[in-house]
Amino acid sequence: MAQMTMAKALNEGLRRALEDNPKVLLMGEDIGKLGGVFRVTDGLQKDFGEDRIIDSPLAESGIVGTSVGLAIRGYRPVCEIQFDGFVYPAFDQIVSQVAKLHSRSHGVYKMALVIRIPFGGQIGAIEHHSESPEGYFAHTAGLRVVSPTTPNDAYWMIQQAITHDDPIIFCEPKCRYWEKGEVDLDRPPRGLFDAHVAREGTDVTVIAYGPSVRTAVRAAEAASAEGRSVEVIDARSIAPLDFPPMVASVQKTGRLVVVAEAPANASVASEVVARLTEECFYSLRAPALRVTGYHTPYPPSRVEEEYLPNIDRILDAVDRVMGFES
Amino acid sequence: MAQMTMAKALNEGLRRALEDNPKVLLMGEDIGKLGGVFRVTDGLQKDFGEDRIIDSPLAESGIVGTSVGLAIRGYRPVCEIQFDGFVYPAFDQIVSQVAKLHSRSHGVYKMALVIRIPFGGQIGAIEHHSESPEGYFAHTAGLRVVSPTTPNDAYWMIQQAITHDDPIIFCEPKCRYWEKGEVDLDRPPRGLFDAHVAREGTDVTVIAYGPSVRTAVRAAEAASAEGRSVEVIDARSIAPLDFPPMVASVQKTGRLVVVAEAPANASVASEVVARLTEECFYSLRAPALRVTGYHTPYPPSRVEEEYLPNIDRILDAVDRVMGFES
Amino acid sequence: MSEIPLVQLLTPEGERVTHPEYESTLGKDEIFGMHRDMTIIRRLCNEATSLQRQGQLALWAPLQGQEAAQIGAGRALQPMDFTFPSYREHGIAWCRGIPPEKWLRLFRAVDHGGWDPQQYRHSVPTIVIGNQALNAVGYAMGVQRDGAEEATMVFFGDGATSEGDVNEAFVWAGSFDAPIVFFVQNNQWAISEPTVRQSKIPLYRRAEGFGFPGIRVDGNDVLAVHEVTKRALAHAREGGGPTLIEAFTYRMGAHTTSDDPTRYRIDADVEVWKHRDPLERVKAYLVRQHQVPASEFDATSAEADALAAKLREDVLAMDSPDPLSIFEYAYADVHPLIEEGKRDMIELGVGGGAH
Amino acid sequence: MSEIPLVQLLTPEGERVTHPEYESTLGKDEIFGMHRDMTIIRRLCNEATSLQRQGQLALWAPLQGQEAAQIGAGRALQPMDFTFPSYREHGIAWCRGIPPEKWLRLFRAVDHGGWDPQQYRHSVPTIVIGNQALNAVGYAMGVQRDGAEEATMVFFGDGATSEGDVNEAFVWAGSFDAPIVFFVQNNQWAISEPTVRQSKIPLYRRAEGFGFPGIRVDGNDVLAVHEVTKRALAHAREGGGPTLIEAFTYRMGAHTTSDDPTRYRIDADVEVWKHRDPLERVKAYLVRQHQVPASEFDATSAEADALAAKLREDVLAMDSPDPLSIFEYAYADVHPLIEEGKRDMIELGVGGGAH
Ligand SMILES: Cc1ncc(C[n+]2csc(CCOP(=O)(O)OP(=O)(O)O)c2C)c(N)n1
Ligand SMILES: Cc1ncc(C[n+]2csc(CCOP(=O)(O)OP(=O)(O)O)c2C)c(N)n1
Ligand SMILES: [Mg+2]
Ligand SMILES: [Mg+2]
Repeated sequence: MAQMTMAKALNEGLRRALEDNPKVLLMGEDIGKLGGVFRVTDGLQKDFGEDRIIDSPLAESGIVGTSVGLAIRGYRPVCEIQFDGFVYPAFDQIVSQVAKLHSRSHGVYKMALVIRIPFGGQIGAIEHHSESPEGYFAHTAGLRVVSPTTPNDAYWMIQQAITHDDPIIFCEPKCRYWEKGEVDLDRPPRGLFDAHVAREGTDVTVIAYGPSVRTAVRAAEAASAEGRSVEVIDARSIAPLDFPPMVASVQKTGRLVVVAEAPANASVASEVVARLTEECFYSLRAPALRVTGYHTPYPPSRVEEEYLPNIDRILDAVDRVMGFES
Repeated sequence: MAQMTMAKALNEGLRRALEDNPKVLLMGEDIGKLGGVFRVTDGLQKDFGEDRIIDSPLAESGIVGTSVGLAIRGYRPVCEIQFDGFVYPAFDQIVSQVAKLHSRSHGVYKMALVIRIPFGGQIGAIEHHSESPEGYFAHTAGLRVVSPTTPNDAYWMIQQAITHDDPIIFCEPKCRYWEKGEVDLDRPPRGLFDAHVAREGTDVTVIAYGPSVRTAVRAAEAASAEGRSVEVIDARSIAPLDFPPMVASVQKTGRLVVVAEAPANASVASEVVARLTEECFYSLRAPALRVTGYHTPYPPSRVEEEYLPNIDRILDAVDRVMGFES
Repeated sequence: MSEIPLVQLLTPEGERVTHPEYESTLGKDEIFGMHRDMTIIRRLCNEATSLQRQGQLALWAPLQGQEAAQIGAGRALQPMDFTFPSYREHGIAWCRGIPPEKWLRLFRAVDHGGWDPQQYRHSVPTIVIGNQALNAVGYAMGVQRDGAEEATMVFFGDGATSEGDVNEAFVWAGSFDAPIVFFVQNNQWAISEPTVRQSKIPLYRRAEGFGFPGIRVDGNDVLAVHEVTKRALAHAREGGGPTLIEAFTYRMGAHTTSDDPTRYRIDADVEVWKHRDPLERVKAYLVRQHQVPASEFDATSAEADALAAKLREDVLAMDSPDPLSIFEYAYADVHPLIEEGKRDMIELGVGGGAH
Repeated sequence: MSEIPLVQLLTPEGERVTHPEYESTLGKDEIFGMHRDMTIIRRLCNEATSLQRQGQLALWAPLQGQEAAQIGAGRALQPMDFTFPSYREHGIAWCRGIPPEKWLRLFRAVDHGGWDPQQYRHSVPTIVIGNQALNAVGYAMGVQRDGAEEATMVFFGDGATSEGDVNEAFVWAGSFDAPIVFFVQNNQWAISEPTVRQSKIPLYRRAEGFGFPGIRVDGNDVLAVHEVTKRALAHAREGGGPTLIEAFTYRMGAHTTSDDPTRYRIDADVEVWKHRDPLERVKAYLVRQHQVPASEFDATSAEADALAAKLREDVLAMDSPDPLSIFEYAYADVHPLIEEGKRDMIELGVGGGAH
């Protein structure tokens, strides 16, 4: 057991992956001497060399596109996209090559690459540094999308992602990089694609992922002060979603609120609602509600608190699903 | 009234838009002398010149990125993306500039551009020529997404889109380009963002858009032979969705099936289900079902019939929602 | 074409000319072999076109006119090299030993690939213009890291040089000295658009601005293409870094069988290029210089016809895939939505056997 | 730096040197004016840095070292020209007449833009590296279609030259002879990466491969930058097509206030560039050649201090936007999800007044 921040846990997880397999390499902007703008790769170039920790030219399609070639050659590249808002230049490579080459080659090519993206808001940043692009990738067949929310998850999930043979979009909730937590260096807490009940409760199920999990837990704490028992599920795997524990929870509570920073329209939150209303048709006692970023471009961060699903908004939704039948 | 194919109706609609406003211009690959690979721009360069019908270099980010600049200069560019699978290189410009510049400039910049995309399957094409990218754009705040399904809609919607001040992703169901229909050259049938009941019915509501509308209507016809009255709604506007007529229909039928070619996960179909189960919570007598492309890359087109929501699959879903309570 | 430097070793009339930097290293048999290759791929290409006309293929992208570019380059490859094609590189596939019917699987719409890319060291075709360029550079960076003496070669067209991805590939190749050869077949057209829409200056010069050499070769001269490619590949294998080869050639036919070139180009232009036919000049040279008798060419034609007949047979026998196969390689590992899809399809009574 | 041709009119020591193709057209007053500009923007930039340190800004991107590049270029613009900046072009904003507090709205995170881009003919900042290059070319194509005698100028950094978008912008500009000037400030660094990671050869040469001229100018020499830019802009206005200007300069400070340059570069390098300070050399020249007295420089400093004080005041007075304002310009026309969002927010009791 060790106490460390999520950024450090990722760093340690990457280090271990690099040690475990000489085919693992890292590629991205400023990940070498600088250690990445969040220092997640701090010290790795010094220890593993410039051939494995590759400071790339400034072009995201290039980062992903060359990583595809490295994967074809048998490497296991881990790409770093500096911020969420900068992954879009790589979108074509991700959607047309990364997601499809395994299938196009009848399984001959392993697209065993991980694309790390610090994502989401809550850090008071300027434009393009607080985006939630996970929905685009969740919608794309051929990809998987995961997001750790604790240092322990971060340490293990990055290693699990790197050893997995499918391409994985690894969304790191950057607002939690600096938060400390216990890391068990010996045993992973659970599988890479397993959802996790972050807080138990009986009245309402709140499903969240990434940066919203912390907000959801805080809202649950606030709700408990008002005598409401809110269960919070951390989806962890955004695609595929791990529905069985979610179904179990909704069958227990009969009420569902889904929380995500991304705008709701045609999103992961829509998927959670669509699927759970189908699977829990007779259990749901109120319409499932979504609490998400509004349907606008991410605003100047001075108002991000109001734009994002904050505690008030979650509590309001909890009130509404609780009050529905009364 | 005139009888013409959808491709011709688009051509006539573009022609009229070009005549009506000298600021309208077209940009894309092979849209000049060739008239586009689907001949939608046939003859336009001859009549409006190379400065307005611009054969572009082979680069989609360039097509959209320069159109953004032309829009800033006061032009109203209509971009043609040759096929759905080739829009992804332009994704960054669409998501980071087209969708956000109006807001970033406090309304000073009008992003009055239309991005035409022939989309969807059912034409027996090779890879990347049958994609359904509309979900990515529907999820993106700042954009609107529409899709005509008849020549009359095509003729009017393209003109309405060009005169609209927001950026519009104009998805053309290419499998219907060659189908003929009546076009009323004098009066638009309805607003650009209005859904339309394509076929009335009382037992089940089937909501579809683009290439799936025809399939849904055919399924409804087949169902009626079995004594089932299926109402088909053509969403027409994919984002925003026009929910009031959908709600009215579901309140009437109590049953909902959503049909789309795109894989279901985190999709427009998810949104329709999520929203309608919320708004029609007490009316729904069975879980809403989605019939969509499977969660795989679009397959070789020799099996697209089985991959796509075909009549059998829709009928099966209709059976299931009908049989739910029995 | 005249003022721009271009490597040529064989004139359109079949005369051997000298070049200050390149000399042909090929003997009669090898040259005859290349003529045979070119004859065969042209014949197979024509067969594919007629198969498409007869509704047996969804589409076909003919290579007619580009045989010298592809065979000259393809025969310069060594077995350990790895190649990344677009959709028109049937000649390269031939040189890599891939059975012709496999090239057609994509065009019959029964497959997105068609062959095992590792077995033949030839990647699956790329249709999204330019995507493969970055993939190839990445592959070459892998070769570099392995310390292997292998070259990577990537093929694309003149149109592709405008895509961001191709230019990023140039950036990467220059920055990392990747052991790669960019081979652009400038066939003068990107569907209906002439090369000048992409660039007002010759494409080989694009490389200069990225810090590595570019060279234009007569793409209808199989000897010249061969030498230029051989040297660039050796350069890459020896750690010399990237080269951009512009094979200046012409697409004699339509872009694909869906295309109608009469809309955008005039017959007179095509006529000019007929006189530069890549097969005729080698044949003239072989006849004049090496006294190859007509019977040998006849034998090649017969061989090509036989291969074409076999191709037709193979294509006609090609079944649609089992619908359930779509689930097979979507993911490497189990995935709940794949399992669900499979279950649904099976419940619907679809698939499970050949169709 | 020595072997590569570079336009210079003023040495680091402040000596006027001649150049075969460029001569300074500026008189004493104009040069003094540029020194004043440079002094002011440096002072304002330092004020912004300290505001950030004090928690008043979310971030700041200092321009120190690049004053000559920006003022030399900015003062070459004519009012009808239109400019597209990235995030570090405070000097250009100054030349375009945009009040300094507006530059800081982005960095205080109260705005994504900050000024009316049509009023000042200076586009909103672009943070996604390279995006604005294509937008600028498109704008220039609009100018062309309007038959207007206007130039468009777009600014980006050395790192940006690797992005696909920037290279596509080169393709477009070359293909359409767009009336545009690409102005790349090669400040030697893209955050922690030296320019050589993007290109092993000088960046101005990138233009050659796309068919238009590129030129490198001493970016710390305001006279040279001015002349080179003036000519390129005139060239564009007159229909001569695009030019790429590489202003060879140095980022003296951190990439942004979040950056720690000690991790990737050594003080000695920075020291070398201190001797090439863009302000010092003009000052030396003005003193030596034009006998400008110390009092005049003092007056400039006082003016700069006053502007800095005003800037501080303005920033501290800058309120957060009303949360409801996020709905205002998401769309030009009514949109149901916007209406719904507004309703929700109002019901929650948020917004409706200044916060
Ligand atoms: C990204 C992308 N955009 C558009 C297309 C449609 N398209 C297919 S081939 C082609 C022209 C390609 O021209 P070129 O690169 O010269 O290759 P050629 O076909 O001449 O061999 C176009 C525009 C595509 N496949 N991919
Ligand atoms: C597409 C994209 N990728 C990454 C970033 C993060 N980023 C911001 S500035 C920067 C370096 C830019 O370097 P350069 O172009 O030389 O401009 P400079 O900052 O030196 O003025 C990077 C990588 C970004 N803003 N956009
Ligand atoms: Mg071509
Ligand atoms: Mg820089």
